[in-house]
Amino acid sequence: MNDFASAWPDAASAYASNVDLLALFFMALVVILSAPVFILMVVFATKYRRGKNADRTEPINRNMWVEVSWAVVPFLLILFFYGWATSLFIVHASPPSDALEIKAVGKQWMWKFQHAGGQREINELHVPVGKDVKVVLASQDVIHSLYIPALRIKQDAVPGRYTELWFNAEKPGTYWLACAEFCGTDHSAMTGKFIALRPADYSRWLAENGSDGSLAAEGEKLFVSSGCSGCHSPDAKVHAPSLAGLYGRPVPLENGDVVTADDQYIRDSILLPQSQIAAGYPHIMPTFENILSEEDVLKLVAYVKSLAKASEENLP
Amino acid sequence: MSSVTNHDERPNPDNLDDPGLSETKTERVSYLRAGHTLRSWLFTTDHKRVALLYMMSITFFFFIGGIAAAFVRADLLTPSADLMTNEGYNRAFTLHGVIMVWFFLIPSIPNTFGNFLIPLMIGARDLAFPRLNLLSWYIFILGGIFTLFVLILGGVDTGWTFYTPLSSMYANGNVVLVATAVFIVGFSSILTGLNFIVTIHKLRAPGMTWGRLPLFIWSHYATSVILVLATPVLSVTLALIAAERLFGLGIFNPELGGDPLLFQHLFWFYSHPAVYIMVLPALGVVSELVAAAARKPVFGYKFVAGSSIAIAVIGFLVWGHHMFVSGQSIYASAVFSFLSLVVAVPSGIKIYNWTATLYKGDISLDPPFLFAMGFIGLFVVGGLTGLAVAMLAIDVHLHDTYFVVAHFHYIMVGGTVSAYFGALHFWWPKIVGRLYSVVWGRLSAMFIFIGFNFTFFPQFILGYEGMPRRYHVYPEQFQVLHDMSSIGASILGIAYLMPAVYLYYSLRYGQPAGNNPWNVTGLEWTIPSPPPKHNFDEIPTVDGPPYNYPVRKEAKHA
Amino acid sequence: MRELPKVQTPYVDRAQQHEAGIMGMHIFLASEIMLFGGIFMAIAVIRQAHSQEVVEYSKELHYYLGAINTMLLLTSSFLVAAAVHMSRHARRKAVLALLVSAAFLGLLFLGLKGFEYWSEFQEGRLPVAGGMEKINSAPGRLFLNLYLVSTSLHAVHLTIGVIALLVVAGRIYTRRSALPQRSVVVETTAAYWHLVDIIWIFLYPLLYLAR
Amino acid sequence: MKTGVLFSVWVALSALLVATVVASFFLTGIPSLAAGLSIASIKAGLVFWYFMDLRGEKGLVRLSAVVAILWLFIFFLLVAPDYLFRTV
Repeated sequence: MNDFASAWPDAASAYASNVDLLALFFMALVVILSAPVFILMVVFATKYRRGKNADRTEPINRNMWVEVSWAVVPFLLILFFYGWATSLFIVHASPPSDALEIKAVGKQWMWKFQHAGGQREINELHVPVGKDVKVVLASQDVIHSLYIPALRIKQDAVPGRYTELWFNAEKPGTYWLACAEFCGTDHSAMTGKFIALRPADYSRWLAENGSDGSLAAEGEKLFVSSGCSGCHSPDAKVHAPSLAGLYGRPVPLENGDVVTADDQYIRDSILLPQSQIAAGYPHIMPTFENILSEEDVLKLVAYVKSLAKASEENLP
Repeated sequence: MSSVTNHDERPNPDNLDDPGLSETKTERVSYLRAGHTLRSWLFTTDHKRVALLYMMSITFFFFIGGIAAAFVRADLLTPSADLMTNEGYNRAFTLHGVIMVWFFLIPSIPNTFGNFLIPLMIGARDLAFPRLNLLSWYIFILGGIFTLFVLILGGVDTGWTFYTPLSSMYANGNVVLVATAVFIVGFSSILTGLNFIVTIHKLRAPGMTWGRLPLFIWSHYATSVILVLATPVLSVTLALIAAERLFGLGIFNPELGGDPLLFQHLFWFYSHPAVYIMVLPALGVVSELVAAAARKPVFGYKFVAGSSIAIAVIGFLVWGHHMFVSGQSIYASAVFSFLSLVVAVPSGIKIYNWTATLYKGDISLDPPFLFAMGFIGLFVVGGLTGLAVAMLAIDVHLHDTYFVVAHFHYIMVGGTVSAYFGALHFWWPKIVGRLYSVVWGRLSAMFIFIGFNFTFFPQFILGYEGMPRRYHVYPEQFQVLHDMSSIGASILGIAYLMPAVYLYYSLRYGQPAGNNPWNVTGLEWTIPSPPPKHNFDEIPTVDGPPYNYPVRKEAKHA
Repeated sequence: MRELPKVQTPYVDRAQQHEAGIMGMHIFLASEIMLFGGIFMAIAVIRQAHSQEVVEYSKELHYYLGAINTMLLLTSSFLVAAAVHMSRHARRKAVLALLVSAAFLGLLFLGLKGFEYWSEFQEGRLPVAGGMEKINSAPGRLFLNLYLVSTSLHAVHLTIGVIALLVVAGRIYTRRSALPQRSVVVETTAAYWHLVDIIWIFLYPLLYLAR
Repeated sequence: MKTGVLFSVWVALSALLVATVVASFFLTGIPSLAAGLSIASIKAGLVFWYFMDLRGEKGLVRLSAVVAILWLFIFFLLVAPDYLFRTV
């Protein structure tokens, strides 16, 4: 499907084409700024070559205005490109709130993707075209970087936190995806396929790869099997915060700060429980650092998130 | 003007009375003959001899780093892994990076030519602290021995950037030893920088005011400031990594609540300015070469001098542009992107001012100027592609691809190494007192330029097409460009060896250089070549601006 | 008095040599500030990310021992500053007494610091093998790790400072460094000592008094 | 410089030490940090200015003492936007 021989790489999204346009115009600026240097250097070296007869009278050694102008004018030109590039970057950094969410975990040396319906895949990422897709990245070990050249985007997956990446692929096709941040021995084997499917094909793919349950459902199973429900269920004897309706709400902490219960907060509460203790609760939660993998934690986060939606629906 | 060596006139080795062959009078009293024992070299405090010690050591490390590069390029000839294992490849490029950065590029121009020339150019008998200078060479060698030791033990596989938690927890190479090596060599840098700053402040000859300093001195001053202020941050960061590996310190370990990105902040706070440690001395050299080639004062002396200081200062404000896709706050990224554009301004000033210097010059096409022209060309390409990766949206695509690899090689290898060779060809007659073959010099300048572009230009395209760096195995569509690059690298490798041959030859058979073979200005050219041990019999008094070439008022008619 | 030593090679006169020495020392101190700057950055980041635990574990440190140690260093700095003053006036015996007592205070500091480490080890709050039963949160351990690293790096610097003071005192005692001509050695060593003091001045509130 | 001046600086430093310890009993959070750091800065300033005798030194030496502090300030200033505004 891809024409690998072409010099210009595939652009699979409108964003990618915008980046290409910016890059092309910037290349023009590079030529404009550097051509005078190259041309004049050759011209002068020829014209004023030692031993050659040329008019060398009254050479100038300084001219304040000329110097200031060739400092300022290129800078202003570049500033225009700064504005352009930064506005594109802000688009890249702000995922739409209603985007389809896919979880990705990087580990030495593979990419694992989990779809909301519980479908899992390794080193392949199937997405529907024409839809905003957000990938939440986590890392099990070292820093990785999810790079999809055809979309002109990449984002590091940093251990200890979640990062995000979003896109809207337009051209169906199979593209290359890779890890761009050096991550150890088989770094260059940490590649895979990015497969953009027409919505109908995507639905078929989801159905064919259907799993036992959604991500949230798997999270619920873990919630019971890992012992979370022992304290956090409504009928537990231990005094632990209830998780119903927690997601997205402000949480007052013991030290007076207030944080929003987002993915990162829930993750930290599971793995670094002593760090941000909710006000009024004892310091009794153990860490699950070496018990749960990043994928498990993502499932639990999905479950806690689903509880919020459930409680909203139960409201009168 | 005896700058052109005519091969017919070269000294006859069979004729012992030939003045070109036997030891000349100046050579007999020069620093080179002030003691012939090994001891007289290893315990010397003469800045010129220390410079030669450095020159020999960094040439050795350049060679080792080059071999590692050869392994890398040979392996990339095919998309699959055939020469080395994945692990072996990672060790090869890590070694290439570590050795080239800390044992060649950073000490290259400052520790050899800076050491040799700063006292000569400002009219001093030595650096401010001669014993400290020798000590810093020993520290450098100690660090080098550690690195070679690591090489024997099997190397390290973290990349020269030592990103955590890969380096601190997961890598299985000798990270602690390499960190120690770089830690040690850092002290050598700090001491050298300190020595230069004090020397430039306190030991200028009478009349050598700040406005009369050669631009080489200005850029070395700026470099020294970076060496002193940035290197300690790297030292402490490496110490923290070692502590992390040995005792589980945890600052960069998310499992203890640490932050892997903190390492990147600390590392790049040193390592971005370090790029300017590599390139500022080169800019100083090129200013000298351009002025000497054009026989004219550098256009806009004050702007060029000031831009060195500006680059050094602003260079400290841009490190975050290495972290645009790392998960750094987007506001921080926007600020760093902007500051990175600002640093382009002083660099641009230098380029345009050099070009203007050539206007109505009396331009020599001897090897030093060819190297300088090569430098300017490669530096312009490297600098402007640097702006491209400072643009946030473009960088998101190009970060950690071959585009970046090509960009920084244009600056650090194309630029700095060209300038290093330019300096070598310009001051060689001063250092050893003999002239080399100008024809071969021109040839090697051209071969280096061609070989370099052949090697690295394809990598820009590779990068834009999405080839990530540090990849051992890669998709087949990239093979053509990789092969071009590897072929270019072999041309480059041979071109780098050429000067070794004819410069060595000149040591024995070159014509005596005389005080000022290029017929240029500068205090170093007023004394014999090679200089006597104490540089100046009498400390000179300076009474004019630098590059004080006669201005021709009327057109010369043939 | 012995004959004055000659001016050394690159210098033309004694004043130039003196100024170069002082300036070299201050530039070296600038690099030391940057070295500790990396540590301070780490402290700041950990404090920002885990303020709750930093405060909790900081309260467990022996702030009064730290205060006594601060007092020792401030006093020694005063003695050293006085020694510089005396050396300019060639008050050789006073200089000797001041330097040696400052070095003694430095040793006291190190002794007290060692005692502090030991007692923390006993209490199970020193993040080394066998000494951390009481540390039961990961960021808390991280903070104590940082405490141990920064204070021990400071202790290494202080040890170098004590040695330097004693060496200078020895040179003055044997008259190898004549006063006031070579007062520069007292001045540069004193500058180093003051800087080590200043670093402690910042470490103390950041580590012991985080509330 | 008179030793008397040095002695009064020592007294001032000791008083500031007491102040910083006392302040830590009353203040928490950001005000506590601010108090600790400002008192430390004053103490460092006194040591620099009087003990290290930057008062009597030439501008150049003063500059070399100040420049590192300035550089650290730059470092902290530019790291701050990352840690304070990091989202996700």
